[in-house]
Amino acid sequence: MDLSLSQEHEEFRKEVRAFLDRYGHEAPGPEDHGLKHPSRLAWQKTLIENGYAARTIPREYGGYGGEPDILKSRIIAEEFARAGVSTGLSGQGISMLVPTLLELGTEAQKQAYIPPTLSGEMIWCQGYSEPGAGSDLASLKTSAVVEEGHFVINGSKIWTSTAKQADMIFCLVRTEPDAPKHEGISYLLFSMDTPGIEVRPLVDMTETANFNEVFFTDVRVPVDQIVGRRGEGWRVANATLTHERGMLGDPNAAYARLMSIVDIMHEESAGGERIIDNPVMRDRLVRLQARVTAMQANGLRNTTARLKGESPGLSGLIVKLMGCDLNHDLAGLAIDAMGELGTLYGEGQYLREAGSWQSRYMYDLGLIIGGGTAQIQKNIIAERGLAMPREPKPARPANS
Amino acid sequence: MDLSLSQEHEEFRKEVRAFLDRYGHEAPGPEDHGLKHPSRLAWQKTLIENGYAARTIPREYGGYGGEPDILKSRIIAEEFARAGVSTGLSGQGISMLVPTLLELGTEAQKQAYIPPTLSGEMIWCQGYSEPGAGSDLASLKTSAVVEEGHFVINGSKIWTSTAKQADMIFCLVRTEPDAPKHEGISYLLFSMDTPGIEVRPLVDMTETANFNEVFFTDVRVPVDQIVGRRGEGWRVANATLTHERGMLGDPNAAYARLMSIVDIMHEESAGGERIIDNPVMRDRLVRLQARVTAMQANGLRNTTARLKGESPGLSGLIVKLMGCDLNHDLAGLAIDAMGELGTLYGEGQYLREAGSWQSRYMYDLGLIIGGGTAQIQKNIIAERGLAMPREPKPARPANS
Amino acid sequence: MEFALSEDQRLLQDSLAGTLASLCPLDEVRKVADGDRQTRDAIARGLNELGIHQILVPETHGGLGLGLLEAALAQEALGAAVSPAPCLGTAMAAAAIRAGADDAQKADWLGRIAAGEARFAIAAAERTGARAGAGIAAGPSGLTGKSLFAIEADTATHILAADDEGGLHIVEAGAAGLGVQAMRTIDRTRVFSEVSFDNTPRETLAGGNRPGRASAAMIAVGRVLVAADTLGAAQAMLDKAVTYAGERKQFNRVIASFQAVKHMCAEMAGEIEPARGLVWLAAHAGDEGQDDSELFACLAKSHLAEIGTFVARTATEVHGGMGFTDLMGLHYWFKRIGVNRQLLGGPERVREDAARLQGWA
Amino acid sequence: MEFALSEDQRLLQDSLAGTLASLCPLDEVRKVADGDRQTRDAIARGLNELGIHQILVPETHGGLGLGLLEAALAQEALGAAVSPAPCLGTAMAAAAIRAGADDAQKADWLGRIAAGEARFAIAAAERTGARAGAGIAAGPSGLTGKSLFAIEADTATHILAADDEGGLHIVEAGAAGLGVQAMRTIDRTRVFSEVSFDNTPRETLAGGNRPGRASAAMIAVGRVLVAADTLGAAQAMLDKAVTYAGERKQFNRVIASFQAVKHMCAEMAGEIEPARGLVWLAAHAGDEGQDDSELFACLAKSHLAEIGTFVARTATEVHGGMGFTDLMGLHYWFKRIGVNRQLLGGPERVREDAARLQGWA
Repeated sequence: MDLSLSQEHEEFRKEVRAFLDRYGHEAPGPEDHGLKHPSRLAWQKTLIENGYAARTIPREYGGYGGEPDILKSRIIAEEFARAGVSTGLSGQGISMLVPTLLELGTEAQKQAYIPPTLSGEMIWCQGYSEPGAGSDLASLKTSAVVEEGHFVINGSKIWTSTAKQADMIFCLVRTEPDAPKHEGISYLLFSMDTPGIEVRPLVDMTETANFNEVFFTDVRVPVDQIVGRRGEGWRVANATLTHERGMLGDPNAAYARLMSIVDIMHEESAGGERIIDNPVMRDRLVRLQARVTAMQANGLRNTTARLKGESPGLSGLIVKLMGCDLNHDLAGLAIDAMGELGTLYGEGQYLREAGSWQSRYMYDLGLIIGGGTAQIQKNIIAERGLAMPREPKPARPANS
Repeated sequence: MDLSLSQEHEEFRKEVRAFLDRYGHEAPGPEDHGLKHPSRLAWQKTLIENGYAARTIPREYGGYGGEPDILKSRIIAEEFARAGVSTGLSGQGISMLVPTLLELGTEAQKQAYIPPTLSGEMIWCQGYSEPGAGSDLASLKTSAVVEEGHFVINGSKIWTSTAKQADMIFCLVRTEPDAPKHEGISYLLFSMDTPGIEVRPLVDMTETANFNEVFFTDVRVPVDQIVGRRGEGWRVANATLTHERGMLGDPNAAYARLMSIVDIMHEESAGGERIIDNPVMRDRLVRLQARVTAMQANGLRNTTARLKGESPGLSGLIVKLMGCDLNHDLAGLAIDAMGELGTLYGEGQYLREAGSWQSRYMYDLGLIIGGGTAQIQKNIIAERGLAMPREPKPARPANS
Repeated sequence: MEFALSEDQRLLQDSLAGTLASLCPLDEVRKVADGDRQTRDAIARGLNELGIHQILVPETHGGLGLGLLEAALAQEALGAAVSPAPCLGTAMAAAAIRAGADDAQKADWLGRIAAGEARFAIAAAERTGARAGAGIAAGPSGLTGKSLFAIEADTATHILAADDEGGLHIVEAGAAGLGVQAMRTIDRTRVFSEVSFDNTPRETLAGGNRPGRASAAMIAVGRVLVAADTLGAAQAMLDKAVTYAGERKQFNRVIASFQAVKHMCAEMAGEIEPARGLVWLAAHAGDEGQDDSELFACLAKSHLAEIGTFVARTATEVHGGMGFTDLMGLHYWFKRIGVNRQLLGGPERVREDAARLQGWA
Repeated sequence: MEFALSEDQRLLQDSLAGTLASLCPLDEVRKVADGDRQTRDAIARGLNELGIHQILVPETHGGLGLGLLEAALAQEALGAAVSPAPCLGTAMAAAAIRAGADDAQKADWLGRIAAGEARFAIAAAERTGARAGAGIAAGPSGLTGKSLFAIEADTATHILAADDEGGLHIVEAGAAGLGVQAMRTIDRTRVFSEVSFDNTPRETLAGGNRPGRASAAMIAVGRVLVAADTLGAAQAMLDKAVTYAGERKQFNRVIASFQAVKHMCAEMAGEIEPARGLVWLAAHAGDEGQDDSELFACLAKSHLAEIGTFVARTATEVHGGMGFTDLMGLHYWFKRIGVNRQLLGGPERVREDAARLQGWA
């Protein structure tokens, strides 16, 4: 066991720091709104040129062309976070579509889509979830029928973030209605400007439209806009879904929250007593500190496993369930530490940290539900992690 | 809403107190071991004569012959508890068999069994649970085949308390093996001296044999030793099972525990600090106090409903689940308040209250499991209390 | 002995629930939350007509002469409907005036409440732990200072303010030196404000001789009412969860048939039922003037805060993504419970009060 | 960067698990629990042959020169097997001697541990909150007082005792004025004792110059080891629950196919996996001599106490009635976890220590 870094990695950390010292001021600030704000695109270009974004993606597709090195990625993330500098563009195009195309796209698709996606000129949204499907993602109903060399798409999607701003969508549709549900799905790419697409913002409990509904009416997409073969869409999508699930419940985010709460508890007081001096609140803080530290250690285990090319197993499977729950509880403590002030939201002189703790508290609940509810996560842990049997299929539809 | 008592009931309370003042010293003490100790039988006789035991059972069957009055029963329980005096014999014969016979027994059965049961001369044990059945009580397999005017019984029972001391058993057996599982059961009464019965004590985690296993090998019981008809045993048994479930999770027991814990926290100290002066432990105490008070209020609601002859509904259905959990948590706090001393068990000069908190902590877990596990209780609450659908039956036996 | 609601109390519940169902269905709540004051005023008028402000006013002063139990039942119904009309402040004020005013003041103010002439805000959050240096000093020439999270100060005709010694004062809306500034919380169904005073004229409640007693009594009443509000909101969330689970299908089954979903609902019911009894008990103790009524108020408030948080989260989970969106409006209940948790003291603070009342701290 | 067990560490785990499986299967544990000292001694000899007491002794003193991480892995295996042979005391003593002895004492005592001549008991429970007026005063003529819950004092050749100032002393078994009286706990796999001193001769550890540092370091090591013991016991209980659920049928299905049972097991796994990392991290921090190693020990100890309690209860529930009986012996693990919770400080106390170490209290 060795938590220290090699000479090479210590050197790399110095390089990153030097870069940040020199160029950090060029990073876009929170005032540079808009996904395609020039300062964002310029910064992304700088990052890719220096290997701090699109690091492992081949140069021919607009990446930096570096070797995969999980530790270097980790160092980049740590140092950028420490400096408070944006690590460049994220979004589902970069995090989900690009890896999918690299693995399963045609050469033409790679060349057409990866470079502009990495540079930030092409924004993507994801069309997976449907209103009726929920946790049963594969029961999706949006249909695509082939007519005159085109898929003709009808149906709707939900939980689509950045649909308003997106140029393109990667979308799951049912092309073989008679096949078993996992085998009748295809993975299509098409422009959000295609006629017949309507986007409706979906306001959530945080008062923000973090997501959208997208409706398709006779949307015509050329048949070559498919990734993989017809009916293979479920497999194509799952290559990156696994990746998405692992992203939720990040222990470093939990640690950052914990540290903020320590500050809050030193700064806030009730009835003249600092919250940190209240033994009951302090006990809650240390309880959560132990959970955060445990999840950090768990994260180190998972990183190590991935470094070795091994599957982390149970310690990987539990991350979303335990991490999202922990983040939610952390936000709950922050709110309680602020008391009535913790309920403020939106605006006002007493508002703490722009109401972000309430917004996290609610958004975390959305994460606990989304991307596989806590119930689904528990099924997965039991079945894949503990080799417990699946639930038997009902003899007849229940209570329908 | 009126928590006070009527004139009649206030008078009754005075009567009870006067009785206890005068006769309380005759009650058996903890040193009078043995279910049939003469002082126990004598005290039972005194109680019945004065209407403090077998209160509502007709005189012709050896009871007091009083009118049912839930408040008077409550007053008796409260005053006897306050005086620390035994309320007479309990046991499954009195609490379960007698009500069953009163409702469904033949006149001959009532006359033969109720008087000696009430007087304490006839001890009963219960033969319901089986090793293979668990929560699925009705799947019992102990068979009874009719031969020459007798049921011939083979099989075994588990969780049978007082089986060693019992004169008789009331027992569920499968008499119609081809009927649906709930319709093939019969309810038999027979002597524990019948040849072919073997009793093996079942030691549990408290280090005590609170229960036994009972094995039957060709046990012959005359066919008229049946309560109700053949195949009706499930219905017969359920009349009193419902009663048993309501007994668990008694809020007055929880209140008594809470008060003891308050004493413990004032008496015990760690590092020179009284436990009650530790704000974190005190916070846990008040948290539990709120839960205890809520369960007491819930108990008052249920008593009121029963006084009116109404079914308590949800507030009745949740008693076992929430009450047993609360009792377990209370014992957990008592142990934590005593710290290392709370782990002592069995003997020794530092042992607190004879180790009863550990024994409760474990026995409560047994209660959470027994008489319908917490999982079964939640199913019942959801299905009967919230009208949610039953789980669909599996299409095929799962993973068998 | 009867620990159940009387026929009259059940009628009150039914009539309130019925009225609220028509006065403020979700669509109307949304309008008010989005700033529609006319709708809010219409709901307020409807509740006024029902006599909701007269519950705690004795008959001799023109009120209904009912008790805290009835007030709690009313508040429970308001919580269940996430009613956006002001009510809590006037109820707390009536309790405060009964506890801390002299006879002339009682006749005056309780009469004005019953007649609909006075509607109160409460500025007393500092009595349960002052935040951000707030506090009110009562000087010879008036009140000076500020109070945060004043309840319903935007629509009130009067503010009942507690000073730093626990004295209670009535201040007229529009009085000299009075400032009222909205404080926006997650809960858009209710309005909270910062209230500031600068030598502001006031009428001091002159009954009782132990300073702080009347404000303590008022806070105890407020805690029971806030607990009742959470009870109503939590029950509504459970009901919605059970209904939704019975309709929503996943994997070819209604989700209500999944053991995990059933157990979540059973656990919510298991928490809510005893909590209902606790709220009744606390309200009843207040009505009987029991010595331990403040203690019961603390137990009810802190317990409902905890189980409310549990139910708010769990019921949202049962709703899946729909619970997270604005579409079903479930979040209004979620947020109401969230604000109630902190109001008049968060659970840790309230439990510490409970310990103090029993001589444990 | 590598946060995983090395090949050697995994071999150590495997060899310990294998040896324990043959040395102390449940039947043997039962015998010892029922008072069979020969069986206990046989298990102790077997562990001794494996070199379990040499883990924390440097190679220069004849030991294996391994670290706290290896000691924690060993203790985890002991917990998983509910091993009834003494080990914890000598491990804590080795850590204390390394932290608080002078060079001559180190050579002497660590050498004797490695050679199998010295086996230690620990009398230091009062350093984490004295109960029942216990405490040890170090006077010029020896130690006087008593210590409760001394670890493994029945079989030890020596007792390492912490006085009320945090000084550490070695007392020989059989020394003048020394009394050892068994304290029976629920956990019959381990022996705890009351140890009393009356001007009892001792050798005081003479290294280090800050009183209390060595005893604090020893307690931190003890806390990591107790956390590891609970980790092993909890993992064993989960494994047993999963196995049992896969075999036991109810309602014509193995109970492992019920969602409620699966979710209980998933929740246990969800708690245990990160806790395993936490124990590693705390042990590693100790090995690296990190400034925050005591803090990590506190976090590991208190967290494992909480999740251990949860797993002990939940795994028992999965076993239904069988979990409650003695038949499967599940209660040995349950009780071991229960005693570990209180040992070297209950969770509230340990969290307060953690707060103090960070300047929060």
